Amino acid sequence: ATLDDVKARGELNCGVNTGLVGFAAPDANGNWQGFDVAICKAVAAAVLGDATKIKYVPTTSETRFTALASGEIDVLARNTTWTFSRDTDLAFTFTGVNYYDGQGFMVKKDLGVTSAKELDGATVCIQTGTTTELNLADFFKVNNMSYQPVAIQTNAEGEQQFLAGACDAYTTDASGLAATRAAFASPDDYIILPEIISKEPLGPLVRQGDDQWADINRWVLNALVAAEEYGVTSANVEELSKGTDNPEINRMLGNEGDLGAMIGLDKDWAKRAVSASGNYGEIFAATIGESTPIGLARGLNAQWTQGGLLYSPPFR
Amino acid sequence: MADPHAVTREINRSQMQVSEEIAIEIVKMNKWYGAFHVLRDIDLTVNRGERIVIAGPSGSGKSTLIRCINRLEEHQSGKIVVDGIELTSDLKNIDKVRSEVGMVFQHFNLFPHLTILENCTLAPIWVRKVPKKEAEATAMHFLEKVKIPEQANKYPGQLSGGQQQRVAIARSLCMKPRIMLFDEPTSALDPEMIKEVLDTMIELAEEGMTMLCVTHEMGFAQAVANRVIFMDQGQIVEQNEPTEFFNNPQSERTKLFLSQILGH
Amino acid sequence: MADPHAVTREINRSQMQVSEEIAIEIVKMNKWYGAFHVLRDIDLTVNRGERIVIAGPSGSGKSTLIRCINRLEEHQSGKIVVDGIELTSDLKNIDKVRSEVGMVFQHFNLFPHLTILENCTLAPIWVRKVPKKEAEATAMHFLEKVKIPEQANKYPGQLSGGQQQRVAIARSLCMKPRIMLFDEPTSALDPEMIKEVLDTMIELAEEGMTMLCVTHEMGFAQAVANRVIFMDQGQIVEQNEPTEFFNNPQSERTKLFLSQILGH
Amino acid sequence: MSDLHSESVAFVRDTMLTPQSPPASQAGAIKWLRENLFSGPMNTILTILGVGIVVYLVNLGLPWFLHSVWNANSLAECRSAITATWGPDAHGACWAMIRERWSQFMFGFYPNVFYWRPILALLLLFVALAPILFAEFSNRLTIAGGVVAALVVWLAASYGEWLPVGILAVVAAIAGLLAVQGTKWPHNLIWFPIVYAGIAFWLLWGGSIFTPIAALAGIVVGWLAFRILAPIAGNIVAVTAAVVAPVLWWYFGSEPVIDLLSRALPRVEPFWLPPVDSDQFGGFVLAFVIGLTGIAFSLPMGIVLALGRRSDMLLVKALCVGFIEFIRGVPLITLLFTASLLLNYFLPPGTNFDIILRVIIMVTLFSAAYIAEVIRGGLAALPRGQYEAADALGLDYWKAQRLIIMPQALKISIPGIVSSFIGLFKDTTLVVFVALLDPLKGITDAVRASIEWKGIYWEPYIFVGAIFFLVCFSMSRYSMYLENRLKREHR
Amino acid sequence: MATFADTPKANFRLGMLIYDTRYRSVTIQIVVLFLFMAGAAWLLNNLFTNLAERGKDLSFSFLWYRAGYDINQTLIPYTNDDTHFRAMLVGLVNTLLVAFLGCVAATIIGVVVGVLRLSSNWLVARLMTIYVEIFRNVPVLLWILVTFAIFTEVTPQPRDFKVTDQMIAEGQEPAASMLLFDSVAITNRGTFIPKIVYSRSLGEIHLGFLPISIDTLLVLASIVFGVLVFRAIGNNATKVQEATGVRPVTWWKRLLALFGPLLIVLVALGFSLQRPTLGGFNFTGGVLVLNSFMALWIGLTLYTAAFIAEIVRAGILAISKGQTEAAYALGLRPGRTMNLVILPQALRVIIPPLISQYLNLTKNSSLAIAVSYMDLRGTLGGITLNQTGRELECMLLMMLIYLVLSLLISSGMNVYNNAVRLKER
Ligand SMILES: Nc1ncnc2c1ncn2[C@@H]1O[C@H](COP(=O)(O)OP(=O)(O)OP(=O)(O)O)[C@@H](O)[C@H]1O
Ligand SMILES: Nc1ncnc2c1ncn2[C@@H]1O[C@H](COP(=O)(O)OP(=O)(O)OP(=O)(O)O)[C@@H](O)[C@H]1O
Ligand SMILES: NC(=O)CC[C@H](N)C(=O)O
Ligand SMILES: [Mg+2]
Ligand SMILES: [Mg+2]
Repeated sequence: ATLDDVKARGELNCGVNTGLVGFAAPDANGNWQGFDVAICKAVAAAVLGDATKIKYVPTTSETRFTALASGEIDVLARNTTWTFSRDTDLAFTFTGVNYYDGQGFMVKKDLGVTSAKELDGATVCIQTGTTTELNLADFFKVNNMSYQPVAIQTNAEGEQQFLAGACDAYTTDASGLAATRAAFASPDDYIILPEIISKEPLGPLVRQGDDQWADINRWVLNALVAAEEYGVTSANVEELSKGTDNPEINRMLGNEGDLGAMIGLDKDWAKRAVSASGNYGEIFAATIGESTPIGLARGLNAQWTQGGLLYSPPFR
Repeated sequence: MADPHAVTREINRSQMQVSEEIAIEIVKMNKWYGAFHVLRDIDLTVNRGERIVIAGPSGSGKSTLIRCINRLEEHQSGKIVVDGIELTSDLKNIDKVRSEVGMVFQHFNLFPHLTILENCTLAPIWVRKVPKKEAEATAMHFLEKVKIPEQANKYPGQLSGGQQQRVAIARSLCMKPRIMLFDEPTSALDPEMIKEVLDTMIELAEEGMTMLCVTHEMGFAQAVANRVIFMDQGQIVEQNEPTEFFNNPQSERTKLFLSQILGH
Repeated sequence: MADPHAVTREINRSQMQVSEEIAIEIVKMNKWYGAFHVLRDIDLTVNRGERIVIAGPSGSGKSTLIRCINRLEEHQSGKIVVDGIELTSDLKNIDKVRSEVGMVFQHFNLFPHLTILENCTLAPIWVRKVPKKEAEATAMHFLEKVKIPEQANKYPGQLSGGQQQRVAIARSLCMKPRIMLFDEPTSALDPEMIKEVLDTMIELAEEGMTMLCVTHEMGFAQAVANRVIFMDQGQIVEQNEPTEFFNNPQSERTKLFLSQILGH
Repeated sequence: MSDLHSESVAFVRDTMLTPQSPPASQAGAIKWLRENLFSGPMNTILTILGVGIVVYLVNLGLPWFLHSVWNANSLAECRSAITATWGPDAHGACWAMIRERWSQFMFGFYPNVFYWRPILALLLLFVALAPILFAEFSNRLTIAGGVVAALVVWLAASYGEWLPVGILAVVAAIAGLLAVQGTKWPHNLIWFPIVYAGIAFWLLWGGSIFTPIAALAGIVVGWLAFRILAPIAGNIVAVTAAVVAPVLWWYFGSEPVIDLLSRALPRVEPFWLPPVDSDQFGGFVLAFVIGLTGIAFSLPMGIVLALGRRSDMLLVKALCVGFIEFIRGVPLITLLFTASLLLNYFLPPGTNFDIILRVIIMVTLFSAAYIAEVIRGGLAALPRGQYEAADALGLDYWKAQRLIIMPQALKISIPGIVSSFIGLFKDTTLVVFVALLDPLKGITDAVRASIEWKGIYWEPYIFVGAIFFLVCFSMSRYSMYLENRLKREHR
Repeated sequence: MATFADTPKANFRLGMLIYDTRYRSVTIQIVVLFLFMAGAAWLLNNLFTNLAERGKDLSFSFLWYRAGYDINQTLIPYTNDDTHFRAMLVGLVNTLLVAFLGCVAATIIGVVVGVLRLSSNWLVARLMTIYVEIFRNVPVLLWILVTFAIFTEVTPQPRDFKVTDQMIAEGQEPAASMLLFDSVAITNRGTFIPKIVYSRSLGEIHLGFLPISIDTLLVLASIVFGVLVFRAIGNNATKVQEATGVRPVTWWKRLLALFGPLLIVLVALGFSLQRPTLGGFNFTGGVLVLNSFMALWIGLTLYTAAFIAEIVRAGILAISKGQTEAAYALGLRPGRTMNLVILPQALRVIIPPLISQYLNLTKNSSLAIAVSYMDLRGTLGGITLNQTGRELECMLLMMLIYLVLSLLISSGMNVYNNAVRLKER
């Protein structure tokens, strides 16, 4: 089983983006940082007790599923859209959604385009092997427009081509666009068009058929979300784990009952997951939130209590 | 005989004794190349110390015959016993026979990437497992015998053809073989060099080495051989002692052949 | 002279007439390779029908001299007139001269991708614009002359060295040259093959072809040449008719040279 | 009549002429120009065209090079420096990027404090290989060895607050030993790469020194088994044992021993280096690791394949031919893709082995197939007589191959082998397609992804290209030198 | 005397399996076979275990599902409603296109450079040497990337060609303009070249799923016809030469034969060139040659040409100087010598390594991935693999196709080699 393999290896193989600032990218020293990376860290902390025991495997949109399917990686946390066929035909299990997203377009401001509907005849850069590639084909077909796809492998390459003007528009998940734009030398020269042409619920996924491993990943993610809901942060988790008057928190942090044992972990798993890089809200704020250069608003990704879609099932 | 390289040394025939012991025995040996019957019912017994010259027109199977003796070629029927060991497909026997039988080729086949000394010590060291020092001493001894000790550290490419052939002989001798095979050892040489090589061979003969030699140097045959064998079309047509063979050939073929090689 | 391939044919000297007409005239010709002065003040007049042998130590400029005659090398001063045409850098003259002068190289230089017949017809067809049929007939005629008509459809690689050299001669003859140049035509051959080629050359000489031949085959020189030219250090040191040249050399250099090549 | 004529022509030169210097047209610059540049209308046109192209290229590139900036922290800074110095329209190269990212190009994400490890590994390689590579200059080599030793010490001083003299001493001793022994090359060519591979592996990846030692011990075990059994039980048994024993050792024996030893000497520095993960490798360290390992192992493998392909055993031959043709028939990147992503399908569930190792295996297989073809050519060029002479002397197949055939065949094949090596080294750039950080695209993209250097184009390409050129070009020159040397030696 | 003994089969011992030459090779082969089978079985067993564990199977039916994605360069008709199989074909055709054009261009450049390297012109020879050394000692990937960078970075964007009223009023020139009488536009998207259109088009015929334009067929036919006539004239000239010795002057006849039929067909079809014009974001009309294609093509071409130049040079040098001298001595002119003596010999030396360069180029074309050119690797081995999750099947299929391509090319080479082998003793 994957859990045993990971424990035996003493290292979690986590598939991440080859480089998407804010989500997953190595800094100048080669340390991986970002929103998706935080998921890896939380899982590693929960399973191995050490958030640094991770081997990051950079995957392109093209290689990610092969890497996961062949066992090259244990979990894929790489802004991947949860779709029917990926869940069934490709034999994966999505363990939740960590970012609710949709596909958008970015163009240069002086192109004079304000709506995606005006893109007839445009050259569009698109990452191959993605849902966005298929959405794009559908979108242009439905709207009776034509386009020239330029299929690229990685976000970096797309960015390069787009900046060089080899394509009029760059399309991918809106969050990805924002992250990409934020890294531009002059972000203000580019706009993200208002149309969101698809639903892109992004989440971590594992191979189908290993329910225990899927459960661990699902509940680590849920723990991060629930921690935010209950006000558990990396700062106070140590203290709260000693016992609170909220039984839900007590159960989650291992103070009451032994939820950990049910998924093959110890009692403190959730505590470690939260302390790895904080709860969902902390992670969001630190990596892609409004105070970062990427500046994404919580929007759909707010807690359900705040009018968003984040809703962790109860820890019971 | 119009051969300008007639053997000029005085030859010490007295030492060339032939013992009764059998060195090579070939019985009803046949060989085919595909469908082509190269050797037909060869019967030949060579006693230890005998020196046999094999002659015959081109393509008559002379080379094939002596190559069968150290199993460079495989025979298909009949029996070859060398030094008491029968040549079968058993590798161990083949190895044993090959280390007892030395062979000198028409084109020397020295190893160009090794010095003369290394050429000579290679097989003793790797096959006979002789210590290097000892192998080198032996090699120098034989190189002196063939009169080129001063070339020991050169490469074959730096030597003349005659010298190369003498190295080839020394190389074989270093394995201390009990039988030596020569396949036209002088035919690739310039006339001046032929003599050097023949002299070396004669010296060997004087020491009582069992020798089978394919050659058309009739001067050599007359001076050294106990027996001349004449082959044609894969068969032994005639064999006799040299004087008889040259002066009084029996078969028509032999006469024809002799008239050709002596006449030109 | 220890040459075993002495010319054995009876030579018909009577037919070898020399006319008064001048075939080649070289006046004060000099040539340099870079700063190296290879040919120095060469003066030479060759009459039609003359057969000249050029001898001399290696590096004396023999090859260079005859290569200048058909302009495979350029001379830098002096004058070369071949068959009345002066060799200047005028391309047309060079072409004319080259098609009048045949040349046979030491290493034959046959075209390996063409059959013997094609080798012989190539130049007549493309240079002389002879119809193919006719060129082939001529080629067969000359191949018969060099005694290998039966090889016409083989490739050069399939022939022996002596045969190849004879083809090379036939190939030159097919251009019906008025002058033939030979550059050591036999020195790359095995002894038996030298004779074949020399015989062919003698036959040519008997027919009165003007020939310049660089060779050390002194038997050939004595039998055929009108004149032997001895070169050293890029100069003509001595020239004389063969008997005189061999029996009574004048210059010290010539004596030294003759003692070397005749002595060995 | 002929006699008459020839008498009239008799001639003897009394005084020899002295050589004269050639006429003016035959010497000097004029002659050189006339002959080499303007020897005809066609040549004159070509010369003018050539000059035109050179002028155009220089015009295009030179100002850019002249306006180079060496000191800046970002592209924007570079640009403003150029504008400040050469005016607003000037373009210039920003080599400051190389300066700033030098270590990333060289080492990828290899931890800074351990840079000395790859450097040391490379230095050792040169020290150990030098006697083999440059047999002619053994004196100058001693000096060069001294320089390298000094470098090693310097390295120790600059990086090693702790670097134990112990490692250095051991390593230097081994290197020295190799250097002395190195000259007897056919012999050492076999075991040297193996020992070196162990050392280099340990230096690069770190961990316990006992891991490589235990791995190497396997070979010793095999050799011992052979040595002990050969006289007792015969060659076949011995060979079988020599194959089985190391496998058993690696499988069962080595781990407990490593454990035991590492527990006995827990993480003391001469015996233990902090481990570095494969995903931290990048840049030219990665290229060299893959390239050199590939080179070292593809040669023996190529030899085996070539022998197999020439074997008269049909099955062996068919397998070799099939393998060679398959490998040569598919693009390397599909093989790399298979190695990196599909290999797990073919291994027992749960096995996990290093991505760099897998890439090395694939690159090795790939290059081995090409080398096999080159060596096959060399073997075919050997005259039959060499085989026969070896047979006639009683050498068995393997001895004949090792002592007679291979040394000659390899010599003939040197140019081909070296160009396969060059190809292999260039092909290391393709590992970028399996997400390894090769210097060309991997690191360049990483550099470009950073905000400071976004938009820089030519400089990284030129820089990386120049290094590749240097390495490959020297390799090809070296092969020419080697060819000449061997030609001289044996002639 | 010993009696005649037949084969010593009677007393068979176990040791003979190893020490007897007759059995040894059989023994070894059986061992090898056994090891091979065991290895293969092990791999297959693992494969099926793994597949089962992941709930997957091996099946190629995905090839017939809708692909759903678009491809930017389609030489055969393709829309996103077509199957993955067709997408694969599109990729294959793209691979073949770049490989074929690459081989042609590399051969031309390589031959020219190789010959020029031997030129007596010092400057030219040096320049060519520099070219060869630089290109073959640097990874091909770099050349592809650099060419691509040149095309995307240095060339203007389509809208730089735009001439607005305002610019006319102010007398400004647009930032970029088209070449060759406004018919070719080199932009950072690609190069737009004129397209041939026929006013009297004859329509299409459908060959299964492949629509083929009759016009194109006709044009092709006329070219083939032209070439045939061209050769016939040449053969005829040879015949005349054989008969009379003089080769008639035919170059103008041959030129006419080559281009005449083509011109006639084109005029009959009422052809015209449709120039690309700027409209919307981009040029419309004309044919777009993608930059990714150009980069791949030029990169591969320049790289391979360096190797071919070396091969050509070596081939010519391999022909000894004696051959030239012999030809000169016979009175042949330098041009004729080249054609009749040197080239026919050099070709034998050149062709085999040349073909293996073609093979290399074909395989290197899979680096298309670096510049997003949609070759076989991009469609079948890229998008299809990814969208369907059939990595094993796709990779297998891809390797198979490349393998078949190489085997075809190299068997062609063997046929050639056997045909031209020099006859020797
Ligand atoms: N490997 C082979 N395959 C087929 N036929 C062969 C082979 N080797 C030799 N032969 C043929 O066998 C015959 C005998 O060859 P062999 O070399 O023994 O003759 P030979 O008497 O040594 O002649 P020579 O004096 O020319 O060396 C010849 O007709 C030859 O063509
Ligand atoms: N292309 C060349 N460049 C420079 N020097 C040359 C060249 N060709 C020949 N030489 C030199 O010119 C001299 C004469 O050469 P040539 O070949 O004419 O001599 P040779 O008399 O034919 O000698 P041999 O008997 O060895 O053929 C020699 O010293 C030779 O080294
Ligand atoms: N751009 C990406 O790398 C991901 C795109 C999209 N979310 C997908 O899963 O296919
Ligand atoms: Mg023979
Ligand atoms: Mg000469």
